[in-house]
Amino acid sequence: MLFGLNILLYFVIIPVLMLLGLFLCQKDNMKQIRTVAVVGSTLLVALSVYLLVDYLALRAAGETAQMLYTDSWCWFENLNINLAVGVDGISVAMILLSAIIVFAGSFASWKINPLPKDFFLWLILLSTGVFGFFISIDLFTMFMFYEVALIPMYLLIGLWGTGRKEYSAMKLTLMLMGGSAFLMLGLIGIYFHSVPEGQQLTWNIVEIAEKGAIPHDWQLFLFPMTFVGFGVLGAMFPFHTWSPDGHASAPTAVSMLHAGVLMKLGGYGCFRVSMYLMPEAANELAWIFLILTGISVVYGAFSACVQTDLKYINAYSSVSHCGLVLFAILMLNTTAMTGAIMQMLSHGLMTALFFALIGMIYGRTHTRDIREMGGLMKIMPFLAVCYVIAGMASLGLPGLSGFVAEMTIFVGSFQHTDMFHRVFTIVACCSIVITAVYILRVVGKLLFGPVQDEHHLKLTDATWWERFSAITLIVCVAAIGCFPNFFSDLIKFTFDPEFFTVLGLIK
Amino acid sequence: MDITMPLMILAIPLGMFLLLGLFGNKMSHKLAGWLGTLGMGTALVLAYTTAYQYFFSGSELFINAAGERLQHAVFDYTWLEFTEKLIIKLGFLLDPISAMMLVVITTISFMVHLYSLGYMHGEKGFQRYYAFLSLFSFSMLGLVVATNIFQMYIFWELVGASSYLLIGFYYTKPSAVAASKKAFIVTRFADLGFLIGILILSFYSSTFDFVTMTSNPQSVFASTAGTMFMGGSVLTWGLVLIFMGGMGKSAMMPLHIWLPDAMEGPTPVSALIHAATMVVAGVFLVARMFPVYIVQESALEIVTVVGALTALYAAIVACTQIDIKRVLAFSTISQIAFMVVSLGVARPDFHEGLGYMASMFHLFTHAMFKALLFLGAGALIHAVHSNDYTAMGGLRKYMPITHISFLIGCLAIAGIPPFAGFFSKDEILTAAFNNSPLWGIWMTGVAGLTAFYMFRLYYRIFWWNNPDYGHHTPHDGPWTMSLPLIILATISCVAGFIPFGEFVTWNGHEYIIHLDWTVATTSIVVAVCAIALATVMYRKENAIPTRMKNAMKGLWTAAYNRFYFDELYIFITHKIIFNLVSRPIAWFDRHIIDGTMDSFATMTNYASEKIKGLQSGSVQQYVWVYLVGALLLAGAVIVFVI
Amino acid sequence: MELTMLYYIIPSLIMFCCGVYGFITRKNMIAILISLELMLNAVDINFVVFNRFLFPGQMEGMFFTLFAIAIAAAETALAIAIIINLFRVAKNIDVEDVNEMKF
Amino acid sequence: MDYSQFLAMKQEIGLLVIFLFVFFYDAFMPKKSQGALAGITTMLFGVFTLYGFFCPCLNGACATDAFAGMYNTSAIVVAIKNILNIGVFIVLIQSMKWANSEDQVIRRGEFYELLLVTLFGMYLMISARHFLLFVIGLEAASLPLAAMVAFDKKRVESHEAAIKYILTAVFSSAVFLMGLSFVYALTGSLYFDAIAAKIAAEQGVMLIVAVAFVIAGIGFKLSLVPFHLWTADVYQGAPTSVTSYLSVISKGAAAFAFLVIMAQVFGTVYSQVWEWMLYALIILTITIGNLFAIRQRNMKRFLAFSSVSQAGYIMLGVIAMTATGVSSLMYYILVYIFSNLAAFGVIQAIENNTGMVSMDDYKGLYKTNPRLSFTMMLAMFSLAGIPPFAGFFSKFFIFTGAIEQGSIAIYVLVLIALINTIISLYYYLLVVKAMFIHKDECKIANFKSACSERVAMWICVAGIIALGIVSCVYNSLLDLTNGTSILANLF
Repeated sequence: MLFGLNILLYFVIIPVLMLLGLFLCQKDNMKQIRTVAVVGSTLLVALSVYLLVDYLALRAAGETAQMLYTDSWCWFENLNINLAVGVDGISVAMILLSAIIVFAGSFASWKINPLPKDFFLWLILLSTGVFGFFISIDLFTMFMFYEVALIPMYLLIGLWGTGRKEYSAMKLTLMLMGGSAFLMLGLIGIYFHSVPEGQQLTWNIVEIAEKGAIPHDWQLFLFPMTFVGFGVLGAMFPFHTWSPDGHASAPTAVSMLHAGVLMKLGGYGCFRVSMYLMPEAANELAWIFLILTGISVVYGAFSACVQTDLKYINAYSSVSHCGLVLFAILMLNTTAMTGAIMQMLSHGLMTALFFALIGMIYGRTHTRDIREMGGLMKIMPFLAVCYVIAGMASLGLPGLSGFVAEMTIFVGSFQHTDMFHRVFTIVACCSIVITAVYILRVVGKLLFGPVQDEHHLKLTDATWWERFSAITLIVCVAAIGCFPNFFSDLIKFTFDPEFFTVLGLIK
Repeated sequence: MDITMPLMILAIPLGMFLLLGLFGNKMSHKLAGWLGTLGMGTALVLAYTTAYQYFFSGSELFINAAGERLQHAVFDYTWLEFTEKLIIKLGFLLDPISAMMLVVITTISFMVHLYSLGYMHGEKGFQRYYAFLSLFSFSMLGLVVATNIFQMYIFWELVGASSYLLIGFYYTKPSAVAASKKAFIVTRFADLGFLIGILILSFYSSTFDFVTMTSNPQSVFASTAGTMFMGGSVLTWGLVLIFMGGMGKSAMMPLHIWLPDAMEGPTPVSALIHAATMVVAGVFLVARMFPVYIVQESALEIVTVVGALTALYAAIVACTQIDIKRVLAFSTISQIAFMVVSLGVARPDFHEGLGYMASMFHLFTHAMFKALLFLGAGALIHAVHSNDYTAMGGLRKYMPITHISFLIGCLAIAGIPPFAGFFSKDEILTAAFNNSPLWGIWMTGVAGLTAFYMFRLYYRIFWWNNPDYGHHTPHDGPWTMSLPLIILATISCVAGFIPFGEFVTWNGHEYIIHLDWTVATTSIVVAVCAIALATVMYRKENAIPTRMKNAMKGLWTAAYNRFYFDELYIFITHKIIFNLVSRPIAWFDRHIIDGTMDSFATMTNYASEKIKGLQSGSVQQYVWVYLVGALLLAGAVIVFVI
Repeated sequence: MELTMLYYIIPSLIMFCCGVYGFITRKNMIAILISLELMLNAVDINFVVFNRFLFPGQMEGMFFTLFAIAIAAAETALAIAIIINLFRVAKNIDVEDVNEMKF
Repeated sequence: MDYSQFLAMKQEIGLLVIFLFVFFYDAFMPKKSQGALAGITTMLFGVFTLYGFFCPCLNGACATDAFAGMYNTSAIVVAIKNILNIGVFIVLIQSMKWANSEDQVIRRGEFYELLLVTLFGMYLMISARHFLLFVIGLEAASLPLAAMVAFDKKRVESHEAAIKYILTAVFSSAVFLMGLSFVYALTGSLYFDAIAAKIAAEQGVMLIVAVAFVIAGIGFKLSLVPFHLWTADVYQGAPTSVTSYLSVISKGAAAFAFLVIMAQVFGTVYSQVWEWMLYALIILTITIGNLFAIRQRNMKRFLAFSSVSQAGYIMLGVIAMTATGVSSLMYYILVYIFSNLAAFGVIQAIENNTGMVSMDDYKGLYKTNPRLSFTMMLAMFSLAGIPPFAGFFSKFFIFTGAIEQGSIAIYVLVLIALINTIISLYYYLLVVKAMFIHKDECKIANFKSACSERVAMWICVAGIIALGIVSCVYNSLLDLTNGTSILANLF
């Protein structure tokens, strides 16, 4: 409770207030708009940190409930749809991530134009959806916020994007909506099989999980629906093609938010809905999706090796990394899943950092083609160093977030009793080499070596807001990388050990 | 013992890295340089004291009543907990080899710090250089004191990264960038093997901890019994994969190709990383896991073979190179191969695993004299501004200190008593002969080659002819550069007399070294002959080398081109990986996968274009469709439902 | 001879079909209106006949027919009015020509 | 006979009163005071709408039959009538400017009279429990519309549309009556429940044909594929006010009437006879409607096809035959009214001020008329079912209602519908794209739309935003349907 209201609600209230504030701003008054954006996002960060601390305090005090801060307001009582909120460690981590990235994003789009007001309106609407998604434990509300988060992308990319923005925006929106079409069917199906015969149907995730009443055959039908539905947003092969085009065309802050947070909605949903509610089906069908995700891990990395557009490179590397998330989730054991969540955090921060830097570089050189750039280390050392750090994080250098996440995933996945899973884990491991290849290729080409284009020589290094947004992200990346146990405990607590051992997947 | 000292050993370099890395550009070169050097100096003192305490304090923590040296984890903090059994800890393990490595690393690192003050004077990015040096020292120290295999892996990666940064120090030089990239990726590839090895071992032993693994491997790895994978027992697979990691770092064939290129880095860096410390990490790794290896002798045999081949290969190539740093690089590869072989041939039943001791001993001595040689080479390059010995000659007059120290280094590596190399190499050969005569003879031959190419190098630099150095005559460097040379030279002279076996054996039992004179004499004879040959060929300018070159043209060109390994790799990476894998995949993604997604849209549009005739605008057609629709509706139900 | 229901139904169905046929084939709107009338009347006949033969006890069908006739009349009137309007604007009442709006 | 049962028809009577008032006002008031007609009518109707909410029939207590069960009213019936009233009220507000425009002023009275009559007919359709009354209602609801479609004397399209409408309407009513005659032949009655009682025993080819014809007859008004072909042309040709009326009100009324007939008359032969008919119709309607909508440039025609596919979604509530389905259907109609009227409001405002109706003219509209384009965008999002706008909720609930029925076939149907939503999203986004994203100079200069139009738009926007989030609307509807007897005759 905070000021007599459930603390989680503030994660929706604050963005909504920001929306109202933005409405009141004059059209092109950057000062007002920035004030609203910065104040709001700072509040969000502060609030999420407070939530984290408070959550840990409660756990330390011996709270053993699956979800904390649970609260439920009746909405459509006849369909038993509630505005049910609640968080466990995973959601807390995700909320923290989102808050940080929104914060960094609003700094990264300091000088956005045209129509700064509308830009921030849509951006904040998007983040409203994101936060709502993470706090809600009611399938309906979850889905609603999910779609709220999706649709602003269209205008954000279409209006402020670059390149083939209209095509990319339309493609992205339609593909994601296609995913949510399957998802909607799956969710409604879950609702109608949520409880044993004759009881009050429910949308509440926790209740459904407790009852565990979804009939086996229905699980086999509903699991793929939901998993694919979320998987599309998780950039699962072969439904990932929206991601390269979308990211390439999106403006900086949007790429940050989209790769950093939105793609995590996919992984989170896969975990929270598909896995959590239908473990048996997950166990039986895992192999199909393991193959798909395993492919996207290696495949994404390989196709990143030959791209020449910076954003395409990172889009494909996101495909690879997010593939790893789904891959680990499918392993159905605590360690791997912890790894998956940490990978989400790590990838979120590091990709956001990447896209922020790319945006800043692009804003100066007006090209994203690595063949036309070189030796930027000489010209804009700060950005270059940040880029190197981001790259190191992405190829899994210890002390940065990527390493711990990937290692947790690999070790966890390798604990699987089944040989097939272990072999696939090894396949996934190969991605670390390929990642190194394309990261170093970019770093070597872009930052080192002689200066390619002498016009670049008079370019300036980062401005203070750019530094600020970059440093924020780097600090977080390093924090996860140096104190992983803090995060893994935060996440791990929320799996009850029974959950997976019943499936007999761990030695 | 209290943990502050060990903690400081790690903390000081790290602190230095952060300090210089974040605020370096605010400092003057001098300040930054001296800060780094002092920091390293403190670390050196602390490391020495720690090692001294370990070996001589005789506290029951370190040595038990039976006189066995023990492994003692000074501290061991949980860093990341996977499962209740599989935990990554960051700790500080004191045992003979780690104590020995502490000494080696801090010594060399300090020397290099000192040396660089002169060598890198006035370089752009001086502070960055020292920051990276500190980072490297930190990672290397962390690696050797690792209490569990995963901690080792972590620092393993860090070492790789800092090596990457230091090789690419001159980042505007494309060759340097390429070299650093190559180094990182090749070792990364090896690390993949390491990682998978870790996964396999930890899966069966369900622990990362070295002590637990090595204390009684038979029972820990009992669960691997019988599980085969592609013809090899999983334990063999695990060990070989782990060794693959070692091969990468220690530049064993065929993963050696990065090391010669790594010479693009500043010479002191080559001395520190690519001669003395990092490249022996592989040897150290195998030594750490040695008790497990002897469970699985097949793995050890593989180690031996790889080592032996590499040793010969590198020695041959070293005879043909003209870039002095490359010669030294290949000699490094060959010498490390010596250590690897000696581990491979070590058997516990013979002299407390003589080979193990020998390889560690050689590691120690080699670190000293190879660093010496590299720093000497640095001084030479500093003086004549060229890497090729063709630009040198007759330098003994101009640079006496360098000359003497270099000579000592050469004698040491050639295995001439009483210099350090002789003793360690002799032990290795003994172990080899004991294992099988083949390896004994083989390695003796390689030792001969070593002596030959080292003296070839020596003569070409300091004797041969006397080119005209133009207006500025070469001279010894400033004292910061000479002092390390002198110190290292002294060590190289005396190090051999250290009773190494009393300190380091695989199971901690004390072992009194005694020279096996048959082996010793043979090796000395071989070495002397080789040196004599070199003297004949290179002491004065003459035509013999050219004639010999022409006599063995094919062999010579092949060796000169390092037997075309790089070309092979270029082929594999560019032709195969990029053109035959990546590009097709990228194309497939753009055109097939993406095309399918787009085709949904196009198909929809196509369909809507096709059926537009339905809306013909004629009311008669409307009602016609209407009626037909109604009747079809009825008809369909009549047919299908009833 | 005995007149069974079929004697009435068949013609009415034929009428209906003629109406449909006329609607679809004729060009003149008036003619189309007439064929529509045919269809409606066929329906009326149906109701009456069903009532008479199947459910002689009641009058529901008959009444329905009455209303149907009235409605048909209204429809025709309206249609004629619109056609006249169209004639004012377009100067012909050929159904082929009223297909400006299509696709 | 007992005349007190006329009191059951409170709303019809109220409507009649307004009608007569308008009629006499139009006929006998002097020219100068004619100008007030539009305002007065609208105001009166507003009052009447309010009255609908307070009339005692809302509490399901007085569910009464009148005229020997020919006429029935109940809480849910009143509710649907109220929903229609709201729609009509908005239409009236929107059309004020048009009705007062130069060339309409002479026919202003007729417009309101005809409109009220059609509404009266729809009331009858909804309340009828006997086919005679139903047919009268149906015709009363469709014939005057033809006149209204032909309202633009100048534009030849208007007449073409009227011709097409009247001819197809008469044809379809003929087919419908044919079907009825078969039903009569089978059961010997035209009372809904009497038919329902007998019909189960009478299965056979004749029944199937009869049902098919009846569905066709009402499907015409709903513009289900393949009975929809008139829709686009008529929507395009008719004056925009009439189009918006046509697209929401008559469709809504027809949908509910269709539900009543299917449930009460043919409910007993649901799975045997018409489930699969409707199944096929829904798939056809949604898909064909979408496919045609993709390629439209004229906004009115575009919305025509979008409304065709929307009709398909509405039908999901019918095929479900569940309480949730019924309430979702009503809710869908309500939301659809608001969303569609918002869109038409914008179109009408632009048409009245600039005469442009093509999507290409809308390019860059956001720069010149941000408010209008924002309203349009909300409407499009709501139609496409994007949260947090009402359209999302109505779609979600109608799917839920359908799936409640439970068979795998329904899951497949819903999946198809869902995949179609992607296509629909595509063309709705096309409009948004034209207005927001297109950079080129906008043909439409900035203008200030009339106060009446703005009021209407504000109402619609408020509805679009509030209807979903404010859950009591849907809850109360679901309460009503849980209490109702509409599905009583089912199975």
